[in-house]
Amino acid sequence: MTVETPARFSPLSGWQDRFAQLPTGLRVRELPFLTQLTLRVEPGSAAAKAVEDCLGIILPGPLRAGSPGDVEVLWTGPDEWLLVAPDGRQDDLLARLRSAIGDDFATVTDVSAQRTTLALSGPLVRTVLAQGCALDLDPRVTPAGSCLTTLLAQAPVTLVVREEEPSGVRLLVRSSFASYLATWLLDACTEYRSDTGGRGWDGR
Amino acid sequence: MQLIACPWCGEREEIEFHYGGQAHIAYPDDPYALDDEQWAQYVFFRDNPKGPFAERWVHSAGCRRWFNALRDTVTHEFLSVHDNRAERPSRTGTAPAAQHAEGQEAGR
Amino acid sequence: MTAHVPDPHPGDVLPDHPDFLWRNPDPKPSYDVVIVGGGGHGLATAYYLAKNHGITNVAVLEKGWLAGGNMARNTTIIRSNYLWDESSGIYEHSLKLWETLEEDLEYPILFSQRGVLNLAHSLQDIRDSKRRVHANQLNGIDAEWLEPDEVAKVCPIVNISPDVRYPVLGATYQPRAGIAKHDYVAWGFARKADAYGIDLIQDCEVTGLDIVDGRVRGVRTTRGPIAAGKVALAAAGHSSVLAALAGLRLPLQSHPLQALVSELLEPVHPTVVMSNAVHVYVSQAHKGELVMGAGIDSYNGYGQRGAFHILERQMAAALELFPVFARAHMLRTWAGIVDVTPDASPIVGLTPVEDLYLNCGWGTGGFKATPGVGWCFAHTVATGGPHPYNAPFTLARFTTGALVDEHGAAAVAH
Amino acid sequence: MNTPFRAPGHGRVDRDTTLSFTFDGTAYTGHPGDTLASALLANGVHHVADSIRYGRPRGVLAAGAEEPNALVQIEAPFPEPMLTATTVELYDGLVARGLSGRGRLSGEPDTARYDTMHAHCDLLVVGAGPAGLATTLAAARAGVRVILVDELPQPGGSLLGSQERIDGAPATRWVGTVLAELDDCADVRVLQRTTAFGHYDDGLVLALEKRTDHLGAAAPAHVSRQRIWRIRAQQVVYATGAHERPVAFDNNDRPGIMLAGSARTYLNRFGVLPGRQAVVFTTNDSAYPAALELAGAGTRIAAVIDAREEVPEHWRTACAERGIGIRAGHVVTGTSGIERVTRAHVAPFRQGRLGGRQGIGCDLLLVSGGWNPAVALFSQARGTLRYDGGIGAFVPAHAPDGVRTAGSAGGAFTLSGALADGVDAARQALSALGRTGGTIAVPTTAPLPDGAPTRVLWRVPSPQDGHDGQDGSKQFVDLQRDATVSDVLRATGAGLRSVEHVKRYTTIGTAHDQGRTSGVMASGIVAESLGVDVADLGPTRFRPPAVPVAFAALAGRNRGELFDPVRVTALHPWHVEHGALFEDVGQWKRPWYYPRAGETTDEAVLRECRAARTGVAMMDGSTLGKINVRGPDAGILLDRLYTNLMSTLKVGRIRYGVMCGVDGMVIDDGTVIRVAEEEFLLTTTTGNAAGILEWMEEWLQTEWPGLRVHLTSVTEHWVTIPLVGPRSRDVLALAAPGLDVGNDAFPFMSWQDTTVAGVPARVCRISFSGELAYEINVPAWYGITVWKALHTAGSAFGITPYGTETMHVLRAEKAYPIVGQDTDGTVTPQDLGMSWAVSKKKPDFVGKRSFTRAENRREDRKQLVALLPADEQVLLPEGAQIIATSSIPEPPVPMLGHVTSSYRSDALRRTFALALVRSGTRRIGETLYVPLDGRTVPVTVTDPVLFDKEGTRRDG
Repeated sequence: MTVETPARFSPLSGWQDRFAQLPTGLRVRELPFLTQLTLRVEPGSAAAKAVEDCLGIILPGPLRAGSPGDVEVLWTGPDEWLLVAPDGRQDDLLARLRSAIGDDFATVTDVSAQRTTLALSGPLVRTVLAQGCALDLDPRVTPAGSCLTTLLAQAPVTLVVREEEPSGVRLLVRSSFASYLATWLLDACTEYRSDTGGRGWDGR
Repeated sequence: MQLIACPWCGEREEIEFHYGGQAHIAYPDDPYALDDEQWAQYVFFRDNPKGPFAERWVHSAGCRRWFNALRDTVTHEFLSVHDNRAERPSRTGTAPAAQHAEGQEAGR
Repeated sequence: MTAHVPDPHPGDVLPDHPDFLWRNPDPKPSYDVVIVGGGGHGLATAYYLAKNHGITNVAVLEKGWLAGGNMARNTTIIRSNYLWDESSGIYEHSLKLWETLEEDLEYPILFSQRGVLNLAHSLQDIRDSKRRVHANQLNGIDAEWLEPDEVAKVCPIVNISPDVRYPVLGATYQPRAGIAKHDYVAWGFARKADAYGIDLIQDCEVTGLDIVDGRVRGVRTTRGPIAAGKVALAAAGHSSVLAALAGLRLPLQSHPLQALVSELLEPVHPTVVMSNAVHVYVSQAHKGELVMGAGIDSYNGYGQRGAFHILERQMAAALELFPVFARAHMLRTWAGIVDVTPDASPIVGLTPVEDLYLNCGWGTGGFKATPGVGWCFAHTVATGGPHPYNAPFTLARFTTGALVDEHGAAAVAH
Repeated sequence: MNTPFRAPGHGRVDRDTTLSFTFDGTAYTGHPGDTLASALLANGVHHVADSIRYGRPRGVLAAGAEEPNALVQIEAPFPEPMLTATTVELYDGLVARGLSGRGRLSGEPDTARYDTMHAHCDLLVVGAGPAGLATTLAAARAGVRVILVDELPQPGGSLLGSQERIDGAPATRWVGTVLAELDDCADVRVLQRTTAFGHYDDGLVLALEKRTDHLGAAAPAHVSRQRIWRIRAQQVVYATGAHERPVAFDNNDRPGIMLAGSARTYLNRFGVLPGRQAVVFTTNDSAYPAALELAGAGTRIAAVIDAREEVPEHWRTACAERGIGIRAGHVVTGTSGIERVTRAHVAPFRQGRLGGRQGIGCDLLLVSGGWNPAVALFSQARGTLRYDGGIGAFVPAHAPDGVRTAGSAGGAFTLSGALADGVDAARQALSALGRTGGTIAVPTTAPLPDGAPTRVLWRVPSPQDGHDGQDGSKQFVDLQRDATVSDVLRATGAGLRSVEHVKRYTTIGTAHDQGRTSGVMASGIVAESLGVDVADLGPTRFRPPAVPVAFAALAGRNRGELFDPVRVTALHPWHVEHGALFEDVGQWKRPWYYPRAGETTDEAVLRECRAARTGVAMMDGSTLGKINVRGPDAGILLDRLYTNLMSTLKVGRIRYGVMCGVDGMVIDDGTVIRVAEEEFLLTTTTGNAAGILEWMEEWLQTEWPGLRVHLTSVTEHWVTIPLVGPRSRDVLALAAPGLDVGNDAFPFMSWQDTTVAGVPARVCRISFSGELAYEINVPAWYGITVWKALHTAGSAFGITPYGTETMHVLRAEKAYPIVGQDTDGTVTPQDLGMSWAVSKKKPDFVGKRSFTRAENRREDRKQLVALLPADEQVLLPEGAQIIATSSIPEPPVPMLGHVTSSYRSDALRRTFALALVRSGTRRIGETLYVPLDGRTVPVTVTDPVLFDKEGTRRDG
């Protein structure tokens, strides 16, 4: 049997057309196939230091994301981070990290396909998210660099407010919930879709 | 929809949490040293006070961490929450007194 | 499937209450029996103590107003189609009493045997439902399994479309089940108990139990001490607190349980529909309001208030099953406090304290059990030993492991 | 177009635009800005509906949400029951009819959209009347985040219905100025047509915004009709105003009887004269401006009947100037009229005695019995109330943290008082927020005339009364429930002492209006009848919602496919494409079976089973929960949580495991593979994945935090494909040419990392069917590619995709239990015949101690066995009960157990079942009976393993 480069499909690979029809105030695209590793290590431990040295980063504290280079580090719990890197980096990173950790107690687990990532941008981002997210997304309360694991509508998500895009938000959602979340997002955008210049309907 | 202050994530709506019942119920040191009635106390019997109650909660939709809280069961108000990693269990057998104040080292 | 005509129809004007209900006596220094808790169970127990056992030197102590607890806060569903023999025994005993209760109490309690549907939404629901139907039939309880089209015949407004998120795959049906008017039931028992000379004492909170040599001798109350030959606790969600006064620890947790009503509507819903899977149960009461309940709040609470997300979920679930409810309005919400045991079955019987009797742990099943448990608890108090119907519901079962686990069949159910 | 009762020069409706509507079958017109009630009154229509119990004609009592009477059914554009005409904004094409207390639901599906919006603020102000606007403006100037919600279409509240002046100009000009400034504040959000209805914990206030209702058929379909705002506020100010209350007298329910303040609103806000000739009956000063303003607009005020002996000089003079006579110390004792009031009966009332009566002709009787602060939301927020005997109302006493009232909601009934109170509320809220600034000057208003206190009067004795004064059968307390003073007196006479009991006896306060006009009056009458103080009775509890809210609004967008998340695997599109029918398992959609054209369920499942037993078949097992367990103490943790010994498992090997609760009952099962010395991967059942992870974390974090183990869910990282059947080895060999698939190289219960279809894969030799089988795990992105490759590779062998039903049949033939189907929370591993999976070596594990309880030691426990119906074609229903006798005795029939699983087996060429049977193991070989449709089916009890008992097939 001849083996060609095997094709990959991300959870929302069929959704581009629907995302393209969103109102101008909201751009949504899936960032497929990102490398994602769960790192569990006691903060302040030798192993944590080894990880930081290995990646050239400081592990961010609660509710924060750090993005020193091509590895973005998302805080997801008091001894837990999600390392996010470009496609195809898992083997390299796993090897480097495990080597750095050595005999200390810390674990790294490849969870790249466990979640997919949605990149949201545009002036409507916060308005649309406010329809399903109970957290206060005002930039004064949730500034860039925030990383919140919470619920959006009925889907568990990790919501990251990006540094480089003032209105940019990334949503990491478990793969099995991705189509639910996408369906919800489209529905939440319904009223902004027509003729109103993306401001939504003002009721008058 | 109450807010519960996760020790790690701060205030979140209660739907992000799951309830774990009474806190500080240690697994018995030696279950086989207990008679059936004592064992039943561990398995089935929990305090049910009207007023402050030390409970376990887990931030299921957030950081997945279990923590302890002191909550008033009449007003539903959380009087305190604390990271249970600061409170190692002391193996004192079956359920000790339920009510204790924040920071007090109790027989979890 | 039996044809069924609901009676009376929703939309009827309620019958008047009698011109006289009860005296408001001051407590006497001493009674043969003191019942703590003036809810449905306490009042029914008082009534049957007098009627079945001739014991009338009895006081019912209520810390607030009679039947102002869960009796005033439940969704009035009456059924007996429980899974296990022990449960179906006492609930069917109760249902039989319901069937003659109006004549017995000489009070228009509006018992309407309009049937109860328990919907199944998954293949496992179907298995569990059929298991219960088969068991019910062998226990002499009217129970049927209905396919979706038969469900629609019993209740035409249920959405049986296969296209919904959790389609209705069928239902169990108990035609003799139904609803009654809760205040009327409680007041019916109270009026009769009062007429037997039993003292119904309100605004009287029990603050202590006098126990001497392992035997209860009386109660201390906000209206003074009262001596008692026997003390019977029937305080639902407050049972743990009362039992603690006697040094007893119970396997109970008290949780808020929410319910709501709509405004009055023309008859639209001829039966009672319950769905554990989508967490809603609904009937249309006699005046025409939709009465609904949902799941129990997960945490312990005594506040008679619940969380909004439960109601919100309940509304979504109701509209899944009943799209025609879209523009009905939620008029009023409330919460009761239900006391739940580890096996979702009650505790009714003796305690380690002599002459102290306990009735609690009914969870969401208390209303439907009212006459049945009143009958059996009165027997237990009068004779000092359990009636066969409540004999399985001991405190000791948690030690032996002989539980009556109704989670599978009862779950959130009522 | 003109309508007979429009008052020229009054009102804020848009008279340049005419709207057509139909009420009770008659066509009328009105204007934008009207409510249905104001439009009806403008057309001279007072009789809106008949009452629910006595069928008495009823009209419009009030002008807002407190209306008890004017219930209407909207019929077009879409039916909606039980709205009050006073809160329905008029739109073109509205079709409505009056209701006798009961509405009608539409049988048609409601296609309108509903949604929810979360919002956060430092300060929420409820009510855009003078107090609320003053609060909002002051807070806005301090730069805090403010949300102002108001139920009316435009801000102003009571100012819209008055002729008051602020800062020397009409008050509405001040409103406009304030709004303009608020509009410029980025951190201020003003929501009109938005009614706060619930105050929940931690400053969560729910509000209903009616977004498109006022547009009728022109409402845009893509915009939500109604929206629930979930506002999380640090501070809340309730500037919710006050509701006027009536007084009970004989026949106080006729159309044309209206609250005085409401009449004022109809004149000033809507430009409607509610009558030509009015009698005004009051117990306080507030009815005088109503009388004077109506007189100024053309209504003849026949008399002001003031229950008080002393009327303030200011009002005496003003009335005299208008030629209005005042009868102090008088009351209205009753009315005449049928469809409309035609006469008010007036008598002196001194020392509790009525004097001689006199009739005064009128088509409008205005009543004011005083004002009740609107404290429902404040009370919901756990603010306490006290009874103020001076005004006969419950007023705020103690406010909880972060909550306060402003204006008349707190008893500041004058305009100047309300404005000052509003400013003060802002100051306090800002102080609580730790903010400074935000002081604004209190706007100036005309100096107040000297007033006189309210006379608290609940009811006027009926002239019909006998000496006991007890006849109140025509004195209505709750108009919507048709409950009277007589009903209240009957209740107290019956022995009832609690207001809650009286409420239930009479049904007062339980209707749509939540007793806004009747509640305090009922308490007052009860107190009088019992000879106690109203304060001793206390108010009844206020519960959410403060106003009725449509079910659909509360459901929001959680409808249809969004009701509950649909979870799907990476292979889902393939299943859909290939005609799978799906089974809901928790939130997952799992392929149930894949029927071919013309096949019945049975035929499809038999075909799928046959393929698995004779050829090769494949399924999507990706929904199984997968938990990575990693760390030096991983084996210790698993030893404590599984009944089996896991720490001895060798790397590269797999073990089946069972978990019990502390009560010793089976809660889950699955496989455990040892990935590395310090790493395991375990599977859970589909439905329990989240629960088991949480359960494991609970033990780990709370009981054994010293264990060095980390748990990570990897459920969705992997696509899992069981490849099952005698030819599975051939298929795998084709798809994974680098893998030695032989038994020796790749034995049962082992795993290998390899490449399948060019994709890195972990292949496990496990079998849930007894057949030779492999489980292929690949990162989910590659799932479809690998699935298709296997399907292609297997095509020569007739590879058949199968669903959960076939999986169930195959495993049942081997007696592998399904947790949740063959167990129900009362079943131990021993009951399942799985003592082999319970370690004898481990000193303890979760559940072990419970195994020795009395009930667990019984020999007659229910045990899992198989049942073979004597008739091989009879399929026992799952759930069927089992009895000992061939005839069914009288109930209660002793039951021995029940059928947990039942199937037609292709391999066995017959039907069979699994069952939990009392003393089942001991009964093997016995004949038992299953009652079915009134007869019994004989069944033979057998060992549960029915197929390939020797296990010869698993190695191919």
